[in-house]
Amino acid sequence: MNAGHGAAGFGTAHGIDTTVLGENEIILNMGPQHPSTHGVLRVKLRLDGERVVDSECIIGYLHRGVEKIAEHRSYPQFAPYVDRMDYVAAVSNGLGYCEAVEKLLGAEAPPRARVVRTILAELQRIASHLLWLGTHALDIGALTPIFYAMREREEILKIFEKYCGARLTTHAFRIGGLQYETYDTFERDVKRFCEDFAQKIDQYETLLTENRIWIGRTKGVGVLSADDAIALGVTGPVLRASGVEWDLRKAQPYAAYDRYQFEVPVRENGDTYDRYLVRIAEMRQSRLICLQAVEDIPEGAIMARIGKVLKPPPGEVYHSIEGPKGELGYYIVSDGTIQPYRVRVRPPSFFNLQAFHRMARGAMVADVVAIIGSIDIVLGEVDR
Amino acid sequence: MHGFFQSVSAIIWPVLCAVVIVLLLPLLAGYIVLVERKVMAHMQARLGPMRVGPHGLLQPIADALKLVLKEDVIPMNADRMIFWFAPVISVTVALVAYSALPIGPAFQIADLNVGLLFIVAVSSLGIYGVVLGGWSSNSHYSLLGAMRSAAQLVSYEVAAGLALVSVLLLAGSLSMKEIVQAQLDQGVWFVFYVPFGFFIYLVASIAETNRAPFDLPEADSEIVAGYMTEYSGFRWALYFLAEYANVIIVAGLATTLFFGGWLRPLTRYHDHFPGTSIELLDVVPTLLMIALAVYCFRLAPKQPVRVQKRVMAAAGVKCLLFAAILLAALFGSDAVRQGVHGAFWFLVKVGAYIYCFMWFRFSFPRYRFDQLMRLSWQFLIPLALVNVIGVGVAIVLRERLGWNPFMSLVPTTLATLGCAAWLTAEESDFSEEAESSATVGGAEATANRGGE
Amino acid sequence: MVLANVLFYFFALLAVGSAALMITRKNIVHAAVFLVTTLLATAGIFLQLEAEFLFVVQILVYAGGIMVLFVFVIMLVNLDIEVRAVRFNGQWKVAGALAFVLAMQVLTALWLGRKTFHLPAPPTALAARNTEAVADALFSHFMLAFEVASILLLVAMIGAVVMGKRRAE
Amino acid sequence: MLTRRNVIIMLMSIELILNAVNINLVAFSRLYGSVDGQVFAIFVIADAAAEAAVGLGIILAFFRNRKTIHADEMQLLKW
Repeated sequence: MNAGHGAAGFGTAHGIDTTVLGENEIILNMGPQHPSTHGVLRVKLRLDGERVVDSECIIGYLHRGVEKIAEHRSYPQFAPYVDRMDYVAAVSNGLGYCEAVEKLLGAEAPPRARVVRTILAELQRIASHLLWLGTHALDIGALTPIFYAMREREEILKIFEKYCGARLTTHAFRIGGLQYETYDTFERDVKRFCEDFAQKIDQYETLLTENRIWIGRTKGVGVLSADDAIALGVTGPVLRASGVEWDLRKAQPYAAYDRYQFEVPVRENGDTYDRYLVRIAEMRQSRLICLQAVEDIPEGAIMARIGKVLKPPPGEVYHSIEGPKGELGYYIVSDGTIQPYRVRVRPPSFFNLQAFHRMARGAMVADVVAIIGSIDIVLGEVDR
Repeated sequence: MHGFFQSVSAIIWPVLCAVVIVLLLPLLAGYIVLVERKVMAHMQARLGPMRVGPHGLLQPIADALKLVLKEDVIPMNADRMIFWFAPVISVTVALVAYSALPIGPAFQIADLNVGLLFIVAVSSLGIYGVVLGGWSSNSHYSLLGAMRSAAQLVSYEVAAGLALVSVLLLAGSLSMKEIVQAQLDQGVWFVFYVPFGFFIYLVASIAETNRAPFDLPEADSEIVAGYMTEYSGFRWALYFLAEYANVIIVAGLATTLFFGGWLRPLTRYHDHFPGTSIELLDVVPTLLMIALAVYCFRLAPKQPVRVQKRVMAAAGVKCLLFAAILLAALFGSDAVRQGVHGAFWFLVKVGAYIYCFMWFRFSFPRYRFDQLMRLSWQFLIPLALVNVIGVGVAIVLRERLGWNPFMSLVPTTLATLGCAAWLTAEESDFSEEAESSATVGGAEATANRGGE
Repeated sequence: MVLANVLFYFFALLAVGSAALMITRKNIVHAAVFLVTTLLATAGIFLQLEAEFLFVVQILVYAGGIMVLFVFVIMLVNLDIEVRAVRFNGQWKVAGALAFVLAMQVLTALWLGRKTFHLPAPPTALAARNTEAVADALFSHFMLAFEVASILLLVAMIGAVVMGKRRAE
Repeated sequence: MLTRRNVIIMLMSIELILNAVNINLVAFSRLYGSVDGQVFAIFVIADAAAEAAVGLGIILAFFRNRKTIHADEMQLLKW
């Protein structure tokens, strides 16, 4: 499947014409080693003074062939690899993959496992948004929020560590459920974190939301209309900030999301400021979900009975979840052996990144950084 | 030959001052960096440098050592001569500006009768270090940083200059010493007379020293390190030194002009210790230093490593030494007492001003270039103009109509406040299309400066 | 006075030397740097002539303002073209001849008039406060000229803005 | 100035000439003990500022349209 190549073509088809430069125009190459391209994104900018005339994202510097590797691993063996895609939200990656394979097998994780998965995935969403908040603010020049954000993220990572021993690439779930039972103080830890967290979000908002400079730097910057967003396949907070109410947790509930009350934050303007507000509101909602879920975790088994050797029947499946960055989809083709015939990942960052070209037109160099930050990309996921 | 020796002997004290400043400044800059890192760390819920010496007290020395030993890279196709020369310009210019800055009544290299203008003029030359460094590196990031810097410095110099004019009118002199003397005679720091002048100077001085939230020329998240991108090692250290030297300069300037320079707070309070000629309040510096020493001694045993204990104790002893000097100065002649205590108060005020700089830096996000230009040209400069005109009117009211100095300046402040409110309301109406091209800004700047 | 003389010759040599370098440099940025040096050396001479205010104005306006503008524009226009360009064109012979003639003329005039050329001894002490003196002259005797100059600057400012502004597409 | 064809260099040369004038003005002002010469020097500097601002504005506009700053190529008004 060459959807990846075709999609990248959206950028390259418009590729910058570097041969004919207008008056005062220069080509600026941002990255792949640049402090605020979030890893190894390379952006080629055609600048008129400080204004962006044209832009082109060049990706692939972190390509590790994750999808190809899948074809030579058994289903459980491949599970740790997906953690390395969106490495700041490994739990969500694992959730998507495990559920996709379960769908392929026709199995379903037991209720207890589904609730714990929901809690961990929502904590991961908060952690991912926190990291985004810190780095985004840092890109715009606010030095302090990142340390506050990291402080809270640390608490989440501690919960992960206590649960499965790993902090970043957790490999928390297994196909069919969970490998580990929750630890003794799991509920208490989660509850305490969630209760403290409300006030922590207020802290971030005090620093940023009403700040004149922050508003000046983000409002009206990198506007993406709802139509454009849909046409480009943008999902997640970026889509919702453009005024489209679309959240897979509501639209196609998975794990245990149908059991909980929560809202999907939506904003109208589709600019950087709205994307910021949407993510902040999402953190509050995630917190509420965690609080509800941790109140009553059903008793029972944590693994479904799926056998030792996984041999899904021949066929194909597409399963997607609402990752922190948008729709994270897995398309798996099985030929009936223990190894998948093909795994194709639909990473949210990759599709969201396509909107960059549209958002950056007419922006200034400083805005480019703000826009890249507001898309919240992880290159491990874009390049896979 | 006799005349020659006479002229030489006349310059010994200034030369001594100059040598001391040149020797101490790098150390001072290093420790300001350390303080900045510590302040930043504590504002951000972390500890900051802790490893090199107790509480990182030796960190600046380690940093300096590293920078000096580092490989000095000159990029290919760089203009080697200018690349080599640019940081030197920056540092030289920053150091030259110190020659007119009075650190207390005794420590001043030269009391020029145009001292204030001299400092402003010389610091405006610092731009060459930045622009030429950026240009000669032969890198887009550097060039962008240099251009931003040039436009920014030129624009904010106008605002800062106009803010200084308001003080100048009040003091009626350009000599730094006489400005302080005027504040002593009028019995009030000028910041209370022209708060808006101070506000404008505060903002403009942050911008002029390229500090956050106006640190666009070296905005690390956008253009890497701006004009310093291609610099490394010692040359980079020179830029760094120049930056901090400039921070101290603007802080010193603000202190002298708005905060009474070396004057002690409550200059009118003259109660003496019974039976002596020592003023009560003059003991405060000594007490402060002793308190600091006690704090150091209390921390010393808590240090984890023996070396750290010793260094901490040494810091305490140093504080005690300062306290002793301050105390001894009380019993010296008037000149000695004023010299030492003046220097103390001056440095304290400068430190407070620099602390404000740090505080802003860690609280605010960064401006964008067009917003930065708009702030200067459409807000600060009109405000400064209104302020200057108002001060002129106030002086007429005072001298011709015999108003009370404070009362005469109230209308000025109110008018400026009204103007600020109006401009802010106006600003939110500005459509996004308002294009303040850097080129236009630069051209306006020079034309304006000719008119000053 | 020895020190003063040493300083004067230092500044003078610096000014003349950098001026010569400025007009011979091929690289336009180097030329600008040498011009700045000349201006600063001139400022030093002003200081020795006890014109403190002018000394500062020279640095502030000339070196800190006008030349920055020059450097700025130099960086805006593309430089690569200039480096390759020839330094002098064919007219240098005409120019050289003209300069020579002019120099001869001046020298001859000086030589012929050497008898009548008596400079009065400069007053030993000028008004101590140079800035105030300049201001007095500027705002009393030369008030009209001052106003005209400010209008000139205003016009120049508007002109520069108009010229620098981009045509709206 | 006659021999250079780069307009920026030409402008810079004008500054040099003005500067030479300034030295004379100030020197003679010192000689005669009056500040008139200095006042004139200030006017000269104001003039130089105005000239530089407009001149460089023209150069920029010209460069924008013609991509050159050579005097030889500024011939639009030649018959």
